[in-house]
Amino acid sequence: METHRDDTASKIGMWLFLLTEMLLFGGLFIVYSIYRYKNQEAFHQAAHELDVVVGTVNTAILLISSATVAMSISAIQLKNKKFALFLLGTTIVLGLVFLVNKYFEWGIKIQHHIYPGSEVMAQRGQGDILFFGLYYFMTGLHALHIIIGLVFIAVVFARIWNDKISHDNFALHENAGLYWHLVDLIWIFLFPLFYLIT
Amino acid sequence: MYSTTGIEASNFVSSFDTAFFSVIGISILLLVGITVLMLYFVFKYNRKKNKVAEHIEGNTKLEIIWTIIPTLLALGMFYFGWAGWHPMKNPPKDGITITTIARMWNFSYLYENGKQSAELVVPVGMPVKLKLISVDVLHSVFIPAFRVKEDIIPGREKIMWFIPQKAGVYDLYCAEYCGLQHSYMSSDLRAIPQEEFDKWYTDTTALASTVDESVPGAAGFVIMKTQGCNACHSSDGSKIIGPSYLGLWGKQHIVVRDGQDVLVTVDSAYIRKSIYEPNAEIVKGYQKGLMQSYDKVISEDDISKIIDYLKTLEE
Amino acid sequence: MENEKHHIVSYSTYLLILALLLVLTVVSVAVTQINLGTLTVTIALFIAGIKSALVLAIFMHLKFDNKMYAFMAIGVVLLIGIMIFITFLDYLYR
Amino acid sequence: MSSHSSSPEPSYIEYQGKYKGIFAWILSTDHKRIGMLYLYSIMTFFIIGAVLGLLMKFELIAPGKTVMEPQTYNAFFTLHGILMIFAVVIPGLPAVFGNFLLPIMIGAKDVAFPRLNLFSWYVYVLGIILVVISQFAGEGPPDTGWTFYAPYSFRTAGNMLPAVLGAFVLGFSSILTGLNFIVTMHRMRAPGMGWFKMPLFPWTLYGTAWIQLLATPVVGVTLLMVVAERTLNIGFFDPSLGGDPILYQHLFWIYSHPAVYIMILPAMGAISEIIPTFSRKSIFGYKFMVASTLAIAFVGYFVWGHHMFTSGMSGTALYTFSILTFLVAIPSAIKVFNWISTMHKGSIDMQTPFYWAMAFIFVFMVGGFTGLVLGSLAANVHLHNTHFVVAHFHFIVFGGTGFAFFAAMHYWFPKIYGRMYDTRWANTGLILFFIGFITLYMPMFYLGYMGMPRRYYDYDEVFHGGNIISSMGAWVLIAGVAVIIINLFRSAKHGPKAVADPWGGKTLEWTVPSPPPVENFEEIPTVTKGPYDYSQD
Repeated sequence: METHRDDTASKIGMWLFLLTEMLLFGGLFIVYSIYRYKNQEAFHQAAHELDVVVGTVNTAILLISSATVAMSISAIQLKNKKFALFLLGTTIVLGLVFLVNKYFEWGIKIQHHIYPGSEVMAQRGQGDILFFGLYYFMTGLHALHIIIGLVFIAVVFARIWNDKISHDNFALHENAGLYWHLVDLIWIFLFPLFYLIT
Repeated sequence: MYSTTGIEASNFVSSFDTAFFSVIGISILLLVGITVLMLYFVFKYNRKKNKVAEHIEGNTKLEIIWTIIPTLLALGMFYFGWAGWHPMKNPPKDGITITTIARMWNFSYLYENGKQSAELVVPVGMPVKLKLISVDVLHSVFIPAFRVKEDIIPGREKIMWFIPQKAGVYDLYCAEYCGLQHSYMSSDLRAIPQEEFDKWYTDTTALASTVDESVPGAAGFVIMKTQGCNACHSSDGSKIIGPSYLGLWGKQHIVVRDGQDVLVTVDSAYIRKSIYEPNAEIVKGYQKGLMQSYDKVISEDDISKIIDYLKTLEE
Repeated sequence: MENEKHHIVSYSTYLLILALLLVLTVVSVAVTQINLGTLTVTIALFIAGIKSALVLAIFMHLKFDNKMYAFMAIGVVLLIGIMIFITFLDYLYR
Repeated sequence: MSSHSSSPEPSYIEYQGKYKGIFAWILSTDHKRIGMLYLYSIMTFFIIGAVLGLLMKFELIAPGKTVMEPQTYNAFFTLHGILMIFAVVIPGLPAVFGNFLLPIMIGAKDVAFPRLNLFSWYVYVLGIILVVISQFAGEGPPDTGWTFYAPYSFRTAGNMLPAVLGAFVLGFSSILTGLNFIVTMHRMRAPGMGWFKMPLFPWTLYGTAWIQLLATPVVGVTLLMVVAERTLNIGFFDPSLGGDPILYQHLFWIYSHPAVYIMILPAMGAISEIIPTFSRKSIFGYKFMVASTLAIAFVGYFVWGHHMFTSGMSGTALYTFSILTFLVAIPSAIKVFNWISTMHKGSIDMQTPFYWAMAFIFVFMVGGFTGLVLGSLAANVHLHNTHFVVAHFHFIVFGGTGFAFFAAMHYWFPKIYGRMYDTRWANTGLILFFIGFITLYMPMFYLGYMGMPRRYYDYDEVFHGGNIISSMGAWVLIAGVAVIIINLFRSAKHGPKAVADPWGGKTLEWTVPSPPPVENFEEIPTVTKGPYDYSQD
């Protein structure tokens, strides 16, 4: 069977997939909003315990990485392969930095025995249990998406390197970009919901 | 179970009937009408008789008519449903409140004066409010004859209410799936005239009076029956959910404590611990997490009576 | 079924949007440090809304692509909104 | 293997590719072969699920223990639910007939992403494997019912994790199928086939695909939360940790109610194909049929709460959900009226698929009307969680989707296999199936009205009579299923050869040979007429 290339089809497909991702997190936002409504004071206090500086830095990192990915798509269209590779490389590095930050942030919390099922958590209020449960679950799921996104971008990087992706054949590149932007988009909401609303 | 004459079992029967039969009535009419029409068309326009079909694309006027009429019908049905349900959400101020405690897999009832009962005894003609409490998972109080049902949510207190209107014994079922013995989780509801109820209610010595003190263990038996222990523990040696009482007292058996097998002797300290901290030690071969603590439900005094009863079951 | 034409967005546009996003982030951090009571939540989410709109429109090309994508994205956001609204009909009036 | 094919190209069945034997099927990206893979897997699980149901009806034939212990019974209805819902009815029409027919009906050579399509089937198989593991590994089979309601699903010792993950994975497969179909319909319609020249079955698949895409992730994340709850003690829905079990129900039904429309929409689509063909007449009110499909798909998202009328939602939520439930019935009513009107002044050829379609309309109406009873607040309080509900949703899910599945099977059978089945046996099967179905489920309405709760292993003597009749109905039903399946199975091998268009259908799948060649069309057709244009005849 001859296979013909349909870039628009794969783009629609990618968008549809992004919509399912939005609803995946949408379900979690429903849970978050209900429990926040029911435990306003506890969420308020618990949010104080998260480090706003780390959160802000991570937000900036993701925003910059999102911009570099977007620019790399322009670069490939303008046939500037080296610059595209440089921008994608920057994105990957930034994504890794985000994960390292996340690792230390979680590590410190876990050192203080703040994690689901710990003795310390059991003694604290139910609102705290819910807040940190949601914190770990939602940022954890988000971090999982970062990892998937990084793998996706790494594949694109390799294919540009091998000239499999070029100025007239960059649908995969575009889709990787869309995925990475979605990860960014979700963080744009997670950041105020966990770090800022105090 | 269902009354066919005169007074209805509760104040909600007639509103249920209105909602139910209005929808059912209209539905049956439509169902029969449409089915007959379909059969008529199939018969009349059979290819054997009607060789050529007429070319019709549709008819907007018809479409609008059969959108609007069902919408109006549906709104009417909604109204009857709403009108019948609305009073259920608004319990009256007066009447008696009975705390209904649901656990896997029995109901027990606690009256305002501290009286406990395994069956729900209510006065005829008086609003009865049930304060619903679950100690473990979801349950649901369902009294078919009264046409009422309300789920019981652990961690949350809810109220359901009704006015019994006719004396009699009715079934009360658990209607939310709650595990192994779900279908056996039921109790009797006894609606009795006011005077009779007053006598029953004020007789706080009822437990003692129905028990023949001279029979050893009789009081313990009644206490355990009230708490529904026999839903999971037999007294004839058969294995249900938990160990049987037969020959339990003084027996040595292996329990799992913190993942370790330990040999224990069943004495009063063990019985006490099994009732207050049921999941600390699990008899080998049985499942953990199925029994809730009866701390503050069964008193120390009651436990000694239970032990007296267990002693009568030595093999 | 032709493939859609591609609009090449200039680097400077992206950099401008990035700057705007970073400024908005700083603003939202700054604003939420001041205690505004219940308004805090509203403002933080409002700024997050603007940021996400920028990401969707420029980074994700919704502004330049076939309107179908924008329609789908907005539809999904509305869908989640209605779901939260209906769920709250329960929790607000319990 | 016949070598005298009228078409120069080999059919999809005879085609010899790179791989031989079974690999030619399980490694094929041909949408038709993938559809057949789904057909055989779904039929297998349908038979397993039906046997479980039959055994449960054996248990219920008399009060007390009849054939099994309560633990076994609880595990049986859980597995029956998980298999029938997630592995049979949800993928049923879309994955089997959607895969096989959608590309042909819109004039395409395949779906948009053939390899993703095959991948979806593997994901489906993985989900099934997980469900099977849950039955045999660990502490014993899950016993929560297919709804996995919190907090019981955290308390039970049953082997929940594989079952919950299995449901999650099956959902993922469903999402991928939906995604594939939407892109296919957006990009691959034949030249000239505008949206409003598309047949109704693809249209219902389009509505279905959007539900699969947008509702499934919600239950996906909910099931992940249950997994986290059981493994990490997070406490999202456990009241002892501050969680709210009602919120679990909200999230669960946000998916699982629209899931009912995933099941019933393609069923309606199949019926909308059958009725015009055998009436030799255009479907009445095509645009209204399309509009009602989209209306059902849309409003269906917002009625989930009617599964929770007694769970303690606020009054406001209760009557909002009640009124929306009544409104979602309207588009279904419109469909019924249009089907009946299509028969009016037609030239009706009474063939097996048409009998199935008539039976569908009848049982679907019974299911729909009893749904109205349950949507009414005052009536629901009494009937909720009783056998009335069991009867209602079996009328919709088994009656609606099941009847439509067999209608579609008998309608497209000659296209799929290139052979014809034995009509007399097919009709005998239908009659047995119909009688058994009515006898099995009708008494349940009465039992529910009398107050017999669902998921009961044992019951009081008052419910005995209804249960005896119902259990006997199950035997007739199973006999009907056996006759139908054996007849189809035999005919697929030995039936007489079928022509390209045995029924006089007008949609594109009848223009290609039976069975269709690998590439479907030698040349992609150009569409000029509507899908059901009989005006020339």
